[in-house]
Amino acid sequence: MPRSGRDLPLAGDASARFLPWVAGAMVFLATLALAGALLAQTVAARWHRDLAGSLTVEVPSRPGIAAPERERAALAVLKETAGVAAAELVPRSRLEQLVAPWLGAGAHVAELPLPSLIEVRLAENASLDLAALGHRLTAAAPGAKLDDHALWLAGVAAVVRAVEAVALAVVALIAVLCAVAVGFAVRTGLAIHRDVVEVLHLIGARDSYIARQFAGHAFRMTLKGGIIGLAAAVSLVAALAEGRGALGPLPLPEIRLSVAAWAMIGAVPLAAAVFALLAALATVHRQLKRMP
Amino acid sequence: MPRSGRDLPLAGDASARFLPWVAGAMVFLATLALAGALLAQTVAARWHRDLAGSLTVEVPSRPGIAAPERERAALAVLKETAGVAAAELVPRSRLEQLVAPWLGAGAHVAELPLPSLIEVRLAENASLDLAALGHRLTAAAPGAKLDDHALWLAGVAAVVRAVEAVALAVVALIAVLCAVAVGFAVRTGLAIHRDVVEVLHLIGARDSYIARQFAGHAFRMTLKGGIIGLAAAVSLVAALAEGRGALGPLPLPEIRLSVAAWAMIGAVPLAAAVFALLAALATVHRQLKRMP
Amino acid sequence: MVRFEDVSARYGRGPDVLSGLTFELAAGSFHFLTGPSGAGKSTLLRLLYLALRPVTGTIELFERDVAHISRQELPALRRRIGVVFQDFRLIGHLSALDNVALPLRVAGAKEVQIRDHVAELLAWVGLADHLNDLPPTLSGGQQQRIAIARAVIGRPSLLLADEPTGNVDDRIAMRLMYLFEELNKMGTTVVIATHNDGLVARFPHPQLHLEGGHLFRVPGRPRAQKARARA
Amino acid sequence: MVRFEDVSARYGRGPDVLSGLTFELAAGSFHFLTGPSGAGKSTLLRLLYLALRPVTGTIELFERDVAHISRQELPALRRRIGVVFQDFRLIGHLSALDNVALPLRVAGAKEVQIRDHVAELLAWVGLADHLNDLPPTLSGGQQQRIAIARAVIGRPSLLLADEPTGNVDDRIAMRLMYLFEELNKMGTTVVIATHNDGLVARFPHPQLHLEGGHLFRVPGRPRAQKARARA
Ligand SMILES: Nc1ncnc2c1ncn2[C@@H]1O[C@H](COP(=O)(O)OP(=O)(O)OP(=O)(O)O)[C@@H](O)[C@H]1O
Ligand SMILES: Nc1ncnc2c1ncn2[C@@H]1O[C@H](COP(=O)(O)OP(=O)(O)OP(=O)(O)O)[C@@H](O)[C@H]1O
Ligand SMILES: [Mg+2]
Ligand SMILES: [Mg+2]
Repeated sequence: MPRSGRDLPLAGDASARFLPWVAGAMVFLATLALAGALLAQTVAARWHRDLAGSLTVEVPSRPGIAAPERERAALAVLKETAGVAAAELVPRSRLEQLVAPWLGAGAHVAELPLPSLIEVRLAENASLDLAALGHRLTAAAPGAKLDDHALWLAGVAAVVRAVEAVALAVVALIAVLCAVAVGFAVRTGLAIHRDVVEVLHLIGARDSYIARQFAGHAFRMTLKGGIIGLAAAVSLVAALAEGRGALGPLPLPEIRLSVAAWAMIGAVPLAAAVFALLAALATVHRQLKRMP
Repeated sequence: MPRSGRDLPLAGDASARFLPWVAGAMVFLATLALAGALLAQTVAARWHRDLAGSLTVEVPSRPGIAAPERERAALAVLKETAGVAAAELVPRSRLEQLVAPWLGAGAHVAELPLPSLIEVRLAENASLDLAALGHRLTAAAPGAKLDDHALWLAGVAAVVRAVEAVALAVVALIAVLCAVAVGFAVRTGLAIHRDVVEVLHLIGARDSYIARQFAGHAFRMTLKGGIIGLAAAVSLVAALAEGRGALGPLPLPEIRLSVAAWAMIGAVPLAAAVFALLAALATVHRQLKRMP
Repeated sequence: MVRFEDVSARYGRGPDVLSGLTFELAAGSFHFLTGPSGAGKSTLLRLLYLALRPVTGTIELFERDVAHISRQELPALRRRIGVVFQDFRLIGHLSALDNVALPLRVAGAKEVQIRDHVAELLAWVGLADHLNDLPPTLSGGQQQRIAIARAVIGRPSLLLADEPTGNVDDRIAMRLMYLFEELNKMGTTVVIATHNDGLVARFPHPQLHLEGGHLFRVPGRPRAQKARARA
Repeated sequence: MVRFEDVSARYGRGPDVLSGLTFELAAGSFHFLTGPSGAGKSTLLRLLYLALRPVTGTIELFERDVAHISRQELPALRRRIGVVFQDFRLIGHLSALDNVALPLRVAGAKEVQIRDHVAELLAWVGLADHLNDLPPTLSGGQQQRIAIARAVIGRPSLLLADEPTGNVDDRIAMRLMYLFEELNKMGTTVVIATHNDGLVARFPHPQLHLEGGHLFRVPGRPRAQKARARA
């Protein structure tokens, strides 16, 4: 004897086999997209933190004029500028390290006429007139150049925005597809079982009595498929992270997702299932309203 | 009066609305994945062509020993090595161009003790013993170093393989999903119209009479959705290409897809529709075989 | 119990199927609904079980104007009406027992009260051996009897039966009529649409006769004749 | 035309519904199939239109052993058999006209030949006004008549009708019987399952009576009585 409230043989429908597949694939793709977007955000945040609050001043070496003097002049200008939190000379040894790989092992780096670099950290929310600062620096230390990384940062930000936009589009597309699939499954269920639904109605069943069965079915099927899809996606990400070392040095910092990001990813199947439940409820009630 | 051979009201089914959506989304994603894979392949092919047939020999400048002599010695070794098609010294001016950005505008590049570089192009299919060549070069020109780009190329190849694998996985997943969706739509159609199908059978209709209607329906719906999905994907790619300039300099060569690649992408909806048609035929015939 | 006043009905934009129907059915009455095929018998019943709304006129059911009954109130009202549909409308994947139990379950009855009650009724209509069979595995007449059992299980105040003996032989038809009369004696108002002239001839109840969209009342015969008919 | 030899039938793993049936129907014969509800009348018809295969025994149809008919040959064979299903089985989204035309279309007939022919037959069964109506918008009796028209439109060699008069009144039932007799005169072998004792009494055809899974033959009455019955 079936439990009361399971009069509709939904579990035997084609949709019982269809929904988990769709949900699984959707959650799989959504998880990958979400992971990609979160990763891009993390990378961007790291770069931004590293670069956004900083300037670099370059004081070229010039035969004839002593470098230390000009360095001091530039540092003095920077220190009296409102909004500058710190200004520090990059030690010559670090510069040599940076340049060495480009010159070949045999080069006598020590003899190179390298420019001096001053790293400047800005106070938070500082609003500097960079052009004016640049002029003052050049006046104080002829040849000094100000680099605010703006171009580089803009490029990075644009790439990250593009990744995020694509990921968001994918997630949105998936949500729409999911709603369409659930709506379709429900409408199909109603069509297949139209007679049963009508009889239940005429016998005195409330809309909620019928809607509950469809919503529960959609929820269970979506959750089931979603968990499988999530597992597949996480395995894939893990495998990629594993294989990442084998790819050799890549221009990406080593990155881990935060706990919050993992929680977000883990919640995808549940979110999909709840979404399916709501979509089912809405569809059923809308369809039932049309019956007398 | 309906045309003969359209007894099943498939066009009015929920699946008439469902299949185009699914097909559209699938073709959209498949097109993007395919475009990505083709792009990665093109980039890889370009890099490979540029780098695979070449070596670089670096002869560091050393105070005391005249560079030209060692360069000549290294060139001589290279020229008598079987498999070397050409070996040429990189002019000092090009080297200075390469190094200049790293030293700051004021640096006196001309005074730098830069190493000499020899670019070597290998004959096609040449199989060189790089280790032996390296030894001979060091013997002839002390300090000379051989760089075969192997590490860099391996890295690129790995990245491209990963992109291709992901794209292939996406396309495969989509094909499976498409088959599942079509199979579901067909089975749903058969379930909804089971009575009709049974009556047609008992009246003397052949399996093909019934299967034809389902297959035609699946084909039309998938093609319709697929064309829309393709249009959306192509627009997106075009928009991305458009916006690419705005992103500033990226470490990617300017790339166009070949005509063959475009043809492949353009064929996606048709392929999906044919695939849907075959899936529908298979499903219907399998299901009909179960009827008496 | 039931009051029609100048009621017309049609489907969509079609022609009027019924027009200007005015009549009353007293609580506890028993009527046959007759008329040629296509006269509107099923349509009239549909008006009574609220699956169709009249185009004009007023219908009162259980002392309430149906035009003012909200969607929320419908389920409760429908539970007081038992219907035997002309095409049975059984639920194919539920056993005979579960089909008949449905009105009780939908109304929230306790499982313990359901089973014995349902089994007893099914035995009464001759289906004791088919309690757990699914409707598609039963014969036409067996299905019809399940439909009847489902309509009467809830002791409805109003019983509407559309051609309830079309698929059974005369012996079973008599048995079913006896069931309807028993219910009627316990207070249920009964309306039975039928083409079976023999049945109408054998039972003395008044008729509602539909023809050309109009209703004609045919009074019942005196009680004496009935006893003879049942013999 | 039809020959059963020691045929038994059951559904799935259920009990035997029919057992040891042995009989022959001559080409051009007319039989009633009677028996109580659940006796197996519809089951016997299902064996005849090849929707059910016998468990044991042999069935010969059109001089062929049905056990040796391949799936490919079935459609052609089925086109020679007209069936009125007990539950009609009309196609809900096709008009009355298209429903009746279906057997012709499926067999590949030309459209020009179809329409007039179909319309004429529908007029004959009293549905001239409902040619373009969909079955769900028709009354039970109207649907039944469409089902009958669909079964006879192809001038089948074998006509099987399951309770074809359960939803119509006596006047229409007579008209339908007349249609079956006309077909029979033109050579069609007819088998009609029915509970309508009145009908059987009025027409002189022999009966196949099913009871307890076994078949009993009841010979027809002499022709004279029939004339009286039809009057
Ligand atoms: N759902 C519907 N939509 C449109 N028209 C309908 C619908 N149902 C019935 N009709 C029309 O209403 C008329 C009356 O039908 P109804 O079913 O009430 O007749 P009936 O008296 O029950 O006949 P029967 O004895 O054959 O069952 C018929 O002419 C039919 O065509
Ligand atoms: N599809 C089926 N699966 C299993 N059992 C079935 C099926 N159809 C019929 N039966 C059983 O076979 C027996 C005979 O059924 P059948 O429909 O042949 O009876 P019938 O003589 O046509 O009765 P009625 O006059 O009520 O239509 C019944 O007891 C029924 O339960
Ligand atoms: Mg009716
Ligand atoms: Mg039967």
